[in-house]
Amino acid sequence: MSALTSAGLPGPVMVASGCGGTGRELEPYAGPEGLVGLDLVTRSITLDARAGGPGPRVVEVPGGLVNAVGLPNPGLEHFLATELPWLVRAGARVLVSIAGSTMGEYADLARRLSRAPGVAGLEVNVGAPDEVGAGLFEVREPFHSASVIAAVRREFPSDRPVLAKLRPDVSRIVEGARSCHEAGATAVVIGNAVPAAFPDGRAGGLSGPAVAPIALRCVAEVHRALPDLPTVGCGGVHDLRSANAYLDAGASAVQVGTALLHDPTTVARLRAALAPAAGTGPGRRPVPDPRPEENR
Amino acid sequence: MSALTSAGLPGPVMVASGCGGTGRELEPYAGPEGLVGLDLVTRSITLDARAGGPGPRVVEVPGGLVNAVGLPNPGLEHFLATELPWLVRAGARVLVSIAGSTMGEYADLARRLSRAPGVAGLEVNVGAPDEVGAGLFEVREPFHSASVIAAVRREFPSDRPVLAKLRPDVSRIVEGARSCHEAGATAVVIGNAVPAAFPDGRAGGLSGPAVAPIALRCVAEVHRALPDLPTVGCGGVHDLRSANAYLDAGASAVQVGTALLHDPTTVARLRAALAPAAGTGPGRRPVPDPRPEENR
Amino acid sequence: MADEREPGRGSVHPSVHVDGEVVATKRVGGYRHLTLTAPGVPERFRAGNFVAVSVEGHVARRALWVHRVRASSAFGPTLDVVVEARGSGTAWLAAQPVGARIAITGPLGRPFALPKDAVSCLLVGEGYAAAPLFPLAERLRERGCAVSLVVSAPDEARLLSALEARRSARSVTVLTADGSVGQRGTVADHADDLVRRSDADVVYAAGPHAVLRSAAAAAERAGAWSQVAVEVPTPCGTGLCHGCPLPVVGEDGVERVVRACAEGPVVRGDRVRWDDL
Amino acid sequence: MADEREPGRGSVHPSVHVDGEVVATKRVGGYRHLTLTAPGVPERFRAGNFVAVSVEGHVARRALWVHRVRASSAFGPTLDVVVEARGSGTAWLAAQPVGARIAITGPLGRPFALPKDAVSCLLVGEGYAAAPLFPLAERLRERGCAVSLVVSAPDEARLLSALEARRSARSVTVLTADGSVGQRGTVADHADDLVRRSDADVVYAAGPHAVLRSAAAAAERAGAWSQVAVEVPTPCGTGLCHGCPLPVVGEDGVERVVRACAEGPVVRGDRVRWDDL
Ligand SMILES: Cc1cc2nc3c(=O)[nH]c(=O)nc-3n(C[C@H](O)[C@H](O)[C@H](O)COP(=O)(O)OP(=O)(O)OC[C@H]3O[C@@H](n4cnc5c(N)ncnc54)[C@H](O)[C@@H]3O)c2cc1C
Ligand SMILES: Cc1cc2nc3c(=O)[nH]c(=O)nc-3n(C[C@H](O)[C@H](O)[C@H](O)COP(=O)(O)OP(=O)(O)OC[C@H]3O[C@@H](n4cnc5c(N)ncnc54)[C@H](O)[C@@H]3O)c2cc1C
Ligand SMILES: Cc1cc2nc3c(=O)[nH]c(=O)nc-3n(C[C@H](O)[C@H](O)[C@H](O)COP(=O)(O)O)c2cc1C
Ligand SMILES: Cc1cc2nc3c(=O)[nH]c(=O)nc-3n(C[C@H](O)[C@H](O)[C@H](O)COP(=O)(O)O)c2cc1C
Ligand code: FES
Ligand code: FES
Repeated sequence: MSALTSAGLPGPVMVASGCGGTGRELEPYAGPEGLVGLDLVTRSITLDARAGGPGPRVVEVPGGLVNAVGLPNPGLEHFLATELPWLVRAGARVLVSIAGSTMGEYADLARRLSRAPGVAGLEVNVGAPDEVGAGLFEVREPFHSASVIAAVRREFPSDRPVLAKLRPDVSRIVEGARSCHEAGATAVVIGNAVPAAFPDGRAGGLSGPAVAPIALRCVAEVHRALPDLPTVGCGGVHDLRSANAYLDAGASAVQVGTALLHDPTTVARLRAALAPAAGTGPGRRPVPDPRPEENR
Repeated sequence: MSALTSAGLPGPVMVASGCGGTGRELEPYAGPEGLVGLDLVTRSITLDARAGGPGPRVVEVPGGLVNAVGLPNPGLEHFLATELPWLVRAGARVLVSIAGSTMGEYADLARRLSRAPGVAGLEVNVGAPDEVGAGLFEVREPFHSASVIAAVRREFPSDRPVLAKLRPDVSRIVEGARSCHEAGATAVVIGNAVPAAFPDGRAGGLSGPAVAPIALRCVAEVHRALPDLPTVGCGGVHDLRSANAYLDAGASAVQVGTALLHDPTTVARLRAALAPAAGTGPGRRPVPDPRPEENR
Repeated sequence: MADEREPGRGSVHPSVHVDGEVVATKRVGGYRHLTLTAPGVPERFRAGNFVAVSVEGHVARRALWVHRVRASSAFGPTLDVVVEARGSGTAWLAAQPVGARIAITGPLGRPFALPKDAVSCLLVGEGYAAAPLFPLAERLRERGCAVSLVVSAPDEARLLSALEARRSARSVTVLTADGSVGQRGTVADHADDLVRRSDADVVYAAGPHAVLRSAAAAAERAGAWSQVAVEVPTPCGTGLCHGCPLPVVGEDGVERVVRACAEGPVVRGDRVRWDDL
Repeated sequence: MADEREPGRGSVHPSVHVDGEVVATKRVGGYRHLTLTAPGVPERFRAGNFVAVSVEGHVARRALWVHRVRASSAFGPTLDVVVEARGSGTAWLAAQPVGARIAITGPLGRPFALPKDAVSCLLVGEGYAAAPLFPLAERLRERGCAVSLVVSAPDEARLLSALEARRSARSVTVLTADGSVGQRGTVADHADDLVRRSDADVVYAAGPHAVLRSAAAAAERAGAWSQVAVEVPTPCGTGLCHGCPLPVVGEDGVERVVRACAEGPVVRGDRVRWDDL
């Protein structure tokens, strides 16, 4: 059993925040069991509803996408009233991603979600690629993220996981992961869209296969420095090979984002391929890719 | 005339460090005039010869390459005796890229290159993606790069440009560019291979179209904050559209690296397309791409 | 926006993601018509649905209207799409030969809402986007509606052939901006006249935003309902990314931004905030 | 490493980067033979050169030995390559139909050095890598050399047909590891014997490292020169990236790392530091 599993998160394949719609849209492609048992991170939920940014929100670039979606979401109340119950009924293991413009908002979100039935855990979005533009709490130094995590952890039951989602910034990632861990994060999700620009210069975040080598470097460095901290690799996972690269580098699980936009069955395929039965040992072991080698 | 031009660098298309071989290998593909007038940045030269790292040194990933070449070069003496004179005879405008393991080495390289005939300028490599692994001077904070620039600037004639090459790290780039400028850099080259991992987890740097949105974001932010500082965009330039994205964001010039490995005629094509004659005003103006739209 | 239409596809008609195959390809004027197998898609199709297709080497999907479905053929059920090669993806698609395999997701999006009664319907389509009106016309005729079809285009090369539609439509009007065939002019020029002459209770429109807007406005002026099929860039097409904002006014009068691919692409014309699009 | 060969191609034979076209494609056993136009490449070719080709959607180039050039054909000068579909790039290449356009750079790399005198030469090639030995054999025969050719492979499917080479070679030996055709065994098994029987003054080898190494060692034991064509991954193929390290010992006895694509791929067998490869 991986460290993350014992912490209550089966993995090893999760839906990344913001790339699974409201969950409903993913269901037709989620495989024979639908969303049952699927680790689904919701899009980031804020206290108040957000309409999201103007179009074009998502533009194609070589190897990936640049996005500035602007965290469209119905706000916490509406989410609790409609989307969450649907997801719980559909059998998903729901990790709610939260984003706030102040530390107090993060704490507020955590407190109210701690009482909502069916919330398996929280993912704290503290590394959005354009937090300033999006009006989110600004994370300049690792201790900023750590204080958000501490605030969330205080409000959320200790038997349920709190994941800190960090930007794959190699010069700060080890310090960031360490301080979030010390602040009470059960695990760190390493990888978010990388701060980037649209071809016209507008600020956005780069995601997809293009960023995989960047997030992988961060996972490897964190795992080397903090081998006991469970990590989740996120960035460019689209096939078994790219998933295994993270698992081999020490990640306990991976999240799939952009790949779902290209092929909504990606998570179903990876779940099947990485199911515990496919492993040899007691935990989840990387399994060989049944498809021909690509992009070595 | 762009700021960079008046500083003595014609641009707007340059060969990025480490992607033009010794210059000789590029000549057959450099167009009708060969290397004449071409702004060529040499691979990074160190005081002593370096054999480079073990293979595989360069591996393909979606949208780019991950490399850990290890700065193979014949050392300053040999470079001055053989490669430099050849390049000068071939008519290139040679910018020598320098890398050192101490500040003293950078100063030493600058001093000795200041006396070598034909050195049009220096580019100071202070943001290599794996400086520690490669035994280079470690740049953790912007003032580290600035002190290297200051040391180089003291040794190199002020009528010839010194370019600071910085990593496209969005959270530090403005501060880094500002402090290098204050330390005497004529311009900043924004973009190097981005710290990344090979699929097997080994440390390397990601280059090619995959990193263009990342470097473009940095150029846009620096240009917004420091409109008078000439910037050179570097990362993923491979066609007129990608070159124009940088020029539109405020860059005075672009460098072409990885694209030369894929198509060695790239610089010749871009030079022809962006030649001053193609512009409308007195300076170099972005011109429309004659090829069908790609990867919008 | 869910009020004015049939029960959502949701669980009733879940979409599928399948490996399709090009079984026929034909150049018609400036367009390429592709016939594709896509197991499960034709079976679930309703007029106004689109499919999202993968383009080699590209992450974002390309949306294509379904022009026609055949319940059976030598290849089993098939669907037809009309491709105008403009950018990288449509150029690649238009060049695919018979036998090429293409990942297809569909059917996607909310289809055209159908009237309960046998009323008069005006269908207005421009360019390739007229494609979804042909199966709509058939369906409306089956319901006993009187169908007037208007096919418009900038020029003849971009005019979808209305020949086959003559079966389902009471009248067919052809408009080209340059007058190369049919009447000269744009939909905007003729919208009021067309609505009046067809005595339409419902106006269906598909095409560039200007076409939709003028059709919706003409419908409103004539007291008719309108249904417009709005194209905005749809990076995924499946509702997952929220990357296809469509500004609308809800039934409650509140301004909202919905996903064009999931809450659209077909919406009521009077609900679109055209100026914010 | 520049000593033992003809004047470098440098300015004499500058390479070109051109838009080539597939003019014929043929499956032969486990390989795909492609005939390509590549204006300027066949004209400059010397045996042992390779070309670098672009693969759609991939940044790194793929290196291919030139198997044959024709000075003229219905399509003008052409070159032949032999592709074994293994990874993403070779699979794509093998699937290219007639008419496909492929960016080609070449000829690249240092060719085989030719002896000044009419000496005895043993040519040993395994798998697709035997390809460059065929034009070499021709060239050697033109110079009056006695050519013994050995074509080896793991099995029959991966054996290059030696039929055409019978014109240029005094003797042709076929080896397969599984004994499916010709003699059973590997080059390593037979190297000394082959060198002795051919009475070789120069041994030329092309194939996996083990083949090259045993051929070079056998040559050395027999007091012959050897020239080996070493494949290491070549991301650009043009000498620009320093991504193809080949560890050698220089004439001065100093250990160096050279670029396989620029200072190689053909080098003297006794100069390669096999253990560091
Ligand atoms: C619901 C819907 C149905 C459509 N039906 C058809 C059809 O039947 N036939 C047809 O030829 N085209 C159709 N289109 C447009 C088609 O989807 C193409 O994606 C679009 O024209 C650009 O793709 P490209 O690859 O040619 O251009 P590129 O410039 O290479 O596109 C790059 C990116 O921009 C997006 N994009 C840019 N402009 C548009 C646009 N106007 N609409 C959608 N995406 C855009 C693409 O999806 C892609 O992500 C439809 C679009 C939508 C939204
Ligand atoms: C000088 C030379 C001549 C060659 N001639 C031929 C030939 O005539 N016919 C033929 O079928 N193959 C030949 N090869 C091998 C060929 O270049 C392929 O690149 C290699 O087999 C892997 O490419 P791929 O796309 O199939 O595999 P992938 O796994 O998709 O390759 C991914 C990357 O790894 C590199 N790579 C991986 N392994 C190798 C390798 N062993 N050699 C070179 N690059 C590698 C590729 O260039 C590419 O960058 C030659 C290689 C060299 C160096
Ligand atoms: C369209 C889109 C929307 C996203 N929305 C969110 C979000 O709401 N919250 C968040 O933490 N990350 C969000 N992300 C980031 C992804 O969760 C993921 O961390 C990132 O895209 C890298 O992984 P990938 O390459 O698999 O997409 C979004 C990414 C995309 C492409
Ligand atoms: C093979 C290779 C070798 C490189 N060597 C150097 C180098 O010696 N010095 C340096 O400053 N940058 C070096 N770089 C980085 C490039 O100069 C360039 O900054 C980076 O690759 C991003 O640009 P690109 O996407 O156009 O390649 C190298 C890059 C590659 C791919
Ligand atoms: S295109 Fe992704 S949600 Fe509509
Ligand atoms: S492959 Fe790039 S230098 Fe040899």
